[in-house]
Amino acid sequence: MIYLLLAGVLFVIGLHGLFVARHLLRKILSLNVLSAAVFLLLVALAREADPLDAVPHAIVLTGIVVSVSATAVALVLLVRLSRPREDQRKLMDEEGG
Amino acid sequence: MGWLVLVFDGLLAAALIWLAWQATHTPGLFRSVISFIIFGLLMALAWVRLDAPDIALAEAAIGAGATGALLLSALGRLVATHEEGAPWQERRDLYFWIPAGGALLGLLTLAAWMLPSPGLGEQVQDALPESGVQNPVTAVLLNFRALDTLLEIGVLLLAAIAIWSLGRMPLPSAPAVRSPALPALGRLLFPMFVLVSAYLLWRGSHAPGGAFPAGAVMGAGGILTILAGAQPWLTGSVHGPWRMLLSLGFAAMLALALGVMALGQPFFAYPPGLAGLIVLALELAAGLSIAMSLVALYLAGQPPDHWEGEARGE
Amino acid sequence: MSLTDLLGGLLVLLGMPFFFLGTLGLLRFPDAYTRLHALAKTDNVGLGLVCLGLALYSGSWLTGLKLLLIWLLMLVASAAGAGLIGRTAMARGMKPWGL
Amino acid sequence: MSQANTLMAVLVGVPLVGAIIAFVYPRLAVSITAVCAGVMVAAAAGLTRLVLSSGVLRQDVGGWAAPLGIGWQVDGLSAGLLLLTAAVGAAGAAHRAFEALEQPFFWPLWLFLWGALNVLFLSADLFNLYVALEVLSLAAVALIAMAGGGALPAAWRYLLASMLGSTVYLLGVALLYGRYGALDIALIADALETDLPSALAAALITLGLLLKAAVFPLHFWLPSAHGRAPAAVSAALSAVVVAAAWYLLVRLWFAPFGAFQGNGVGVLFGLLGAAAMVWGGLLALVQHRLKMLIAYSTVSQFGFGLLLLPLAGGVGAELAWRGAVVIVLSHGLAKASLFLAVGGIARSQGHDRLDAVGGFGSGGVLPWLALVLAAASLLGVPPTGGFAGKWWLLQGALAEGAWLWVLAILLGTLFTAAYLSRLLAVLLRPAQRGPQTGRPSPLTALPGFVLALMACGLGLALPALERLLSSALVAGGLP
Amino acid sequence: MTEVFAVLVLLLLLNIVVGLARVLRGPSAADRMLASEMFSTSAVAILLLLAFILDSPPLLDVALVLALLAALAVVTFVGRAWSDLQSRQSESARGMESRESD
Repeated sequence: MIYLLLAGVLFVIGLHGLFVARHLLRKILSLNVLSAAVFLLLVALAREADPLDAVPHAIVLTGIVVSVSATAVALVLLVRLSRPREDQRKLMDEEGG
Repeated sequence: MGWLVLVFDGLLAAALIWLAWQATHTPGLFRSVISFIIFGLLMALAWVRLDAPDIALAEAAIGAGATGALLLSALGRLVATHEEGAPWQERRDLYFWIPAGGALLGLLTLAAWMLPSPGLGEQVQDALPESGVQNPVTAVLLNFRALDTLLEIGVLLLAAIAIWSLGRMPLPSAPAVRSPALPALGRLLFPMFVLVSAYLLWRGSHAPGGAFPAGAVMGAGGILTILAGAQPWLTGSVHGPWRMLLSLGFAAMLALALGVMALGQPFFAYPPGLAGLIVLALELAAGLSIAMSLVALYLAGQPPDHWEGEARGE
Repeated sequence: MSLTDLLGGLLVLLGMPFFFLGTLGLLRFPDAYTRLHALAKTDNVGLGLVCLGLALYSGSWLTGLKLLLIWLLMLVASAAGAGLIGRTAMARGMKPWGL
Repeated sequence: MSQANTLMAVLVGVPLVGAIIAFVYPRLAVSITAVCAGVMVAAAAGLTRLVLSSGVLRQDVGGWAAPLGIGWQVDGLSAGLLLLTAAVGAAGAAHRAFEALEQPFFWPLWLFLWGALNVLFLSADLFNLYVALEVLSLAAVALIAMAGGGALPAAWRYLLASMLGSTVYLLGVALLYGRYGALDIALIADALETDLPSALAAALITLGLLLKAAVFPLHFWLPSAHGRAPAAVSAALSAVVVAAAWYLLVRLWFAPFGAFQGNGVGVLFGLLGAAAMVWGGLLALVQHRLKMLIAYSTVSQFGFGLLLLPLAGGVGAELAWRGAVVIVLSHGLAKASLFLAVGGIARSQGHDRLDAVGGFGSGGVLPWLALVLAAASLLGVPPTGGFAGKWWLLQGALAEGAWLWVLAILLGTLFTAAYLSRLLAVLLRPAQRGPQTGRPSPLTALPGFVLALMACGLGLALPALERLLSSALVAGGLP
Repeated sequence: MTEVFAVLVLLLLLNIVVGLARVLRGPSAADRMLASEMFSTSAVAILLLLAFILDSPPLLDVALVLALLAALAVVTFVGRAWSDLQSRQSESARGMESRESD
């Protein structure tokens, strides 16, 4: 089945991207591609089952929400990391109050 | 019609692979982000092809909508987005990656091919009448595996707390051009967002839909209205209602999970006969919290206690 | 096959060329402004025809209403998007082609 | 509704409810955390008693039995780790409360971390474990980043490593689900066959967990994260979070993946463990900061835990099992105590550079006492918990005649002695008054000291430990 | 009729794939954003047709959500991402006009 192969290819692309990408934003994108590949595998497998299996669908829905949350935290961390030091200190000061 | 399906799948797979490659391996951060957004869009089509309309709905709302907004606004906030040189390091490790990646791919596909995937379809079908809903996915999410969902809503709340703990909201870079169309767009579309998410919430018990897509659509609506220049009525203040709304879904599920124990039920076991009602109430609370969390994630920091002046950034 | 079915199918078919024309414009037109112009109109006409055709084909009022709503939403999004992109591009000093 | 169910529900529900209250009403945060800590220590102790009296406990969440629903399962191992979590969680919270830092978000994050750990030790469902791992990582990342400055890159690396780890883990889970149509560990263990998909799934899940446990070649993220985080957070991360990943590894390799044991996999784990001991020990020897030294020591100490896997199949299995678990428990107590003590010392001195930090008594006597006691347990001086653990593990290895692992244990102990002697050298210096303004409350050092006492006292509770960790109280049994 | 629709779905997907060339070539951020907007229109059309081919009404809801959220990406782009990107992208945009005016 094409989608199983697709999941595999996406997984490898995401893994490679995660390890070799220079920019951190791209690492976040790679992680997202990676998790999309896993979700794809789960759902493609669910389709083979008879009757259609709802558990992987629910699992993937949970996984999507979890991965969005992680992505959001990673993005904010990334933005804080990329600020020039001066700016970062200002942010830190604000944090206290 | 078999060949049509095959060609469709092949094209879709090729496009997805190409987009994934674009998103992770080619120069130009903006191009990567756009590629990833389109990747999400096409993933929604892939879910449809795999008979997973629930996931397609969530992907359309969260993947293509909210993640796109998150990525784009983060991109705008990155100060040092200049990328020098190649997007990835030297190619010397290609000698490692081509065989290693190929082997992994081969193993994975072979293993996946061999799987009998017995699945739990029958068990879900059998237990469905007791779950209080007709949509099997909703039944799994909010009844059979409700603990997962509790933790998942916890993750959303946690992400919002984590982001707030990282500091104050960065000043938004206001749109360079104040277009009169923008506020009008916000006013026009906001009722639609409310309507559609209410519809999805209601659909959830018997058809694809439910708290997740509904909350995501509502959250996207909130983001859009903020972008359109609306003053958020929620503040980061301790006394404001936002913290409560953020925790509402999580608190409701926890209260229920622990509350049924007072009735002599085990943890998270719905009293018989009330399951349908409980699931509906949980969906409502969860949907609201999901929407609130998405807006909080979008704002990328603890919002100010008072919006006047501080947040406008001008 | 009833007449409305046939008519619906025909309308859907009729909508297709607009999509291709839009893509052609997207690929061949020289700058962002002209591409904007190509896309904002043709694609939505195409989608409108598809929606209309499918509404006829379905023969249900409710579905028809939903299809109409989808089309209107896409129209709003595309109009607002095109306006915003064009306006912002102009303000940012991106020169239109030929000027 | 049984007592077990109530206790488990309390362990999961109370910290999460506390997290909500601490978030919505920051004023109440400290007091609610104190209440939660008390309740959870009591619940963990109650659950342990219940396990001792009635054996392995199993409950279905929501009344849905596996494979449809999620199961909770408590045996001697998970009870021990729940107790450890409660002790470290309470001590860390107390330390933080006495520090009186103005960071209201610390409390909900701390309680989330605690709740996720409890779920982890209770759950017997592979996907539920995934979600719990994600909650754990996100809370940990936010807590690390709280230190600001140099902790941000450390938090970033930690986030990336743990997201990668969980995705790889989830891929393995997906394969297992496709193969057996179940997510419950016990059900999978019953059905497991040694075919390619299962082997690949085992490899992927193990890889993901090794990344999270920071086992030797995959430890790159740990030292900076643990070395830069606030003291209480470092304590929890080093003592319990790493132990959680180790716990899952052991749990999975004992029950479902036990079928793959013997094909040299155990040896591989043992070699990884030995390498971790040596490498972590070497790097701990060259660190310039106290906290970094202790962080690298975590990499080194978890090598001992991994030695359990090559020894599991043989005649010394029960001894090795008991030894490894006691090492992990006493390491948790000692390491948390070390981090709390060093945190106090660093605060009073304004830094934690090894070459400039003052000797015994600078910044109060109590943290130094804690440091000495914890170091003694870590090294394995009799009669501490660390000694008991190493002794049992060594006896297990001797009983099997596994000389390689005997050598590894001795070598690891040697390295521990070597880097801990650097602490000793600091100890003998004259005390210094730090440049600090506003002395931290002397109470700050108390939680760390209590933990150090517990680490040593573990050696006196051997009969109880022996019973708790007897093979009868291992879910799925010893292989 | 569904066979005809199926062919149309394929053509629309092909349309997207061909349009990807614009994402590749850019050159300005606005061009890429436009292309992505075009894709959501096509994806909506595909979903509508699939809803009829597969006789699966939920797909209409998916299309509805896509249509509703189509505006979000563009507005975020104009409102947030472009403001900082622009200073860098405008140079390349000018560069492209000379390149592309052949």
